[in-house]
Amino acid sequence: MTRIFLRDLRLGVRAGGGFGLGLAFFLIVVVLVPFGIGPETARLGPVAPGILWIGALLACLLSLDRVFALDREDGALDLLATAPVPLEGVALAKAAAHWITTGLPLCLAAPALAVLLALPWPGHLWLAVSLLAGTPALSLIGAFGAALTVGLRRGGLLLSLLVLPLYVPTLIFGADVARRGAEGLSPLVPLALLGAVSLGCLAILPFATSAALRVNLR
Amino acid sequence: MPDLGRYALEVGFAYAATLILLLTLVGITIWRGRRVKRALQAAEGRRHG
Amino acid sequence: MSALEVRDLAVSRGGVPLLEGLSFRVAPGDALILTGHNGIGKTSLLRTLAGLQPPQAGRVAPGPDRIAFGAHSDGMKATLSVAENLEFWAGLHGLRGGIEGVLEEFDLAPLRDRAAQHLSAGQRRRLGLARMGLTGRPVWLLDEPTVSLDAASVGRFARAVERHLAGGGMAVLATHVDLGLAAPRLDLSTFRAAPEVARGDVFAEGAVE
Amino acid sequence: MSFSTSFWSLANPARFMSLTARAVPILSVLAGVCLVGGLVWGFFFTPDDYRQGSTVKIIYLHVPAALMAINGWLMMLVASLIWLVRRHHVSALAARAAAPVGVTMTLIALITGAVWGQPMWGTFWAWDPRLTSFLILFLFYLGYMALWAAIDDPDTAADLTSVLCLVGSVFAILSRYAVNFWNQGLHQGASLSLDREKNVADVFYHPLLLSMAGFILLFLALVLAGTRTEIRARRLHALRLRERMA
Repeated sequence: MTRIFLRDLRLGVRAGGGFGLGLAFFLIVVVLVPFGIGPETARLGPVAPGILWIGALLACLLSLDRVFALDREDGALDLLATAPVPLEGVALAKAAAHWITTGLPLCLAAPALAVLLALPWPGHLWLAVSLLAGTPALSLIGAFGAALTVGLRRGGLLLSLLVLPLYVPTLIFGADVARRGAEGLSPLVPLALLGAVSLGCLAILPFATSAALRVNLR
Repeated sequence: MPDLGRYALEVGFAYAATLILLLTLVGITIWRGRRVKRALQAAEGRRHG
Repeated sequence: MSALEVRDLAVSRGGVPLLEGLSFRVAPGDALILTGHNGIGKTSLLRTLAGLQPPQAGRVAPGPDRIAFGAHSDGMKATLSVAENLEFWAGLHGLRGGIEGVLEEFDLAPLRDRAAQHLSAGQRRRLGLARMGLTGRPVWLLDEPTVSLDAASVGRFARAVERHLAGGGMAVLATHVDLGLAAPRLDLSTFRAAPEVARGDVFAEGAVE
Repeated sequence: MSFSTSFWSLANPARFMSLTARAVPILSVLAGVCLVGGLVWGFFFTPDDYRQGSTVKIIYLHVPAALMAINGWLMMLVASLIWLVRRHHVSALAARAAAPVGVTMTLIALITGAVWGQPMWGTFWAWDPRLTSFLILFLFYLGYMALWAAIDDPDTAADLTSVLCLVGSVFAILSRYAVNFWNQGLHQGASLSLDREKNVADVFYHPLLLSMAGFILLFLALVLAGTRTEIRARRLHALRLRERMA
């Protein structure tokens, strides 16, 4: 399992691995927002937590179709399924690798980009914390969607349609942590709920993902 | 017609939209049912005939 | 090491029965070559033997944990080097011996640091085969292993399979090409399932109304 | 015993077809009678509410549609579980047939809710928790149907949509709570409850019951008819595959 995780990391950062694409996308979204809603700090500040969360969520979505599709194309998925590792472990390792290559950079970049959107000060910290707690859920849910659509030739659009509604609870709690943080309120309640969502995803989704993979390999 | 008062438009629209949606659903169900039934009869006919 | 035994196997793809009543035995040190026209179900049979899809009927022994599957596509990552690719699979299969032996055996030692995307078709095939060696599993299933190989590479491939057999291994190969292996052939077209056979799909059994 | 044997005998496609052949027209007629009766009664022969005016008449559409929108998903969940556990094909096809009916009900609930909201809240769309939950449910239905439509092999599609339905159900419930947390809401929760003692006067309650019965019967008739069509389509698929083989 650790080996699969490390291999995916290595593939991710090699040429053509798509590392940094999500981050660049996130940057562009954040830069475009003021053009859409105006440059005034008073207007940007209140919407910043939501915009940053939605940007991070879409950036996550961007790289999801690679999670299993590449291994499916070159036959590695068949070989992983016959290797002496549980398929649940494969699913978990791949979601983890997706999180490290996509989710974690977003968490680190978000406080810096929040400056561009005039997020009030303590919000930066809580934004990073909320992304740290929430992006694992995004990767796990995304891996599940990727497993459902891995057998389809043009599954990308369908993947978004399946995954985005599943992202609703994570987005609500995550953005609320950042918003309350920025407004100086205590964000602990939504943060606890966000953590619970991530842990719940960690507990059940690898099984659903491996079930979907097994059906698609048949 | 009952007097719907100042909300006549809203209530009328709700009823009209619902009826149109339901009738469309029923229509599609019947249409697709017939089409599939015919296609299946043709296929069974080819098989035995 | 026990022999590969297949008894009364029925194989289907997407609910359509392809093969049925298939029985054969491959003893340690032996190989079996599957023949039959395209679409007869060679790939589906190998995937069933490997445990990737459930058989419609019959049984396969030993279980999938003794069987190494080599498909058309070998699962090697283009941006990883030969050694990195092999080390990954060796680790996954818990092989402690390292990959040096396999690199020697398959003439890959000089290429160990080359990225898989810069290998020739023949070298690439040898890499895929070297992975089979790393699984430490006695039964090799090979699906069209010599596609896109020239005559010299085919010879080298055949020798690699022979070495595996000499060590008590077994191999089932689906191929059109004569590999020069001294192995019995099994023509799958004699086991072709009749299209009328409804096994595997309740909706094919009889009219629904 | 007899119920359980007769219920599971529906799992055989041919048996299902012969058992439901008569049921669909009967259910359709009953559904038509109840629907027309309930809606005509409600639309023409009930007084306006002293607070809501004539908009109270929307209740006869909104509440039954919302009820069937949720029950439709529940039915899909149960049918998916039966398919995953017992591998009865009819069950998977019934889940598939329920989706278009459920999505239409959700859409009706959304539209009538929005229209009702206009005079009540002064705006067509308010991000009220219940309305928002139905919007999310609508998206779940769309994803489920899109997955069915995208996969060629029917058994693979049945497996994957069932897994999606299971996971989706968990997330639908989670979304419901998350949405509640996110916005406390404008909905008068009480007026929509079925608890007649508290909220809904008898004059509104009886036609509402009749209309609900109509929606339930219509749902059953449409799902059964749809399942019959799916079974035929599935048989057609099997025949075509074999024609191609021969």
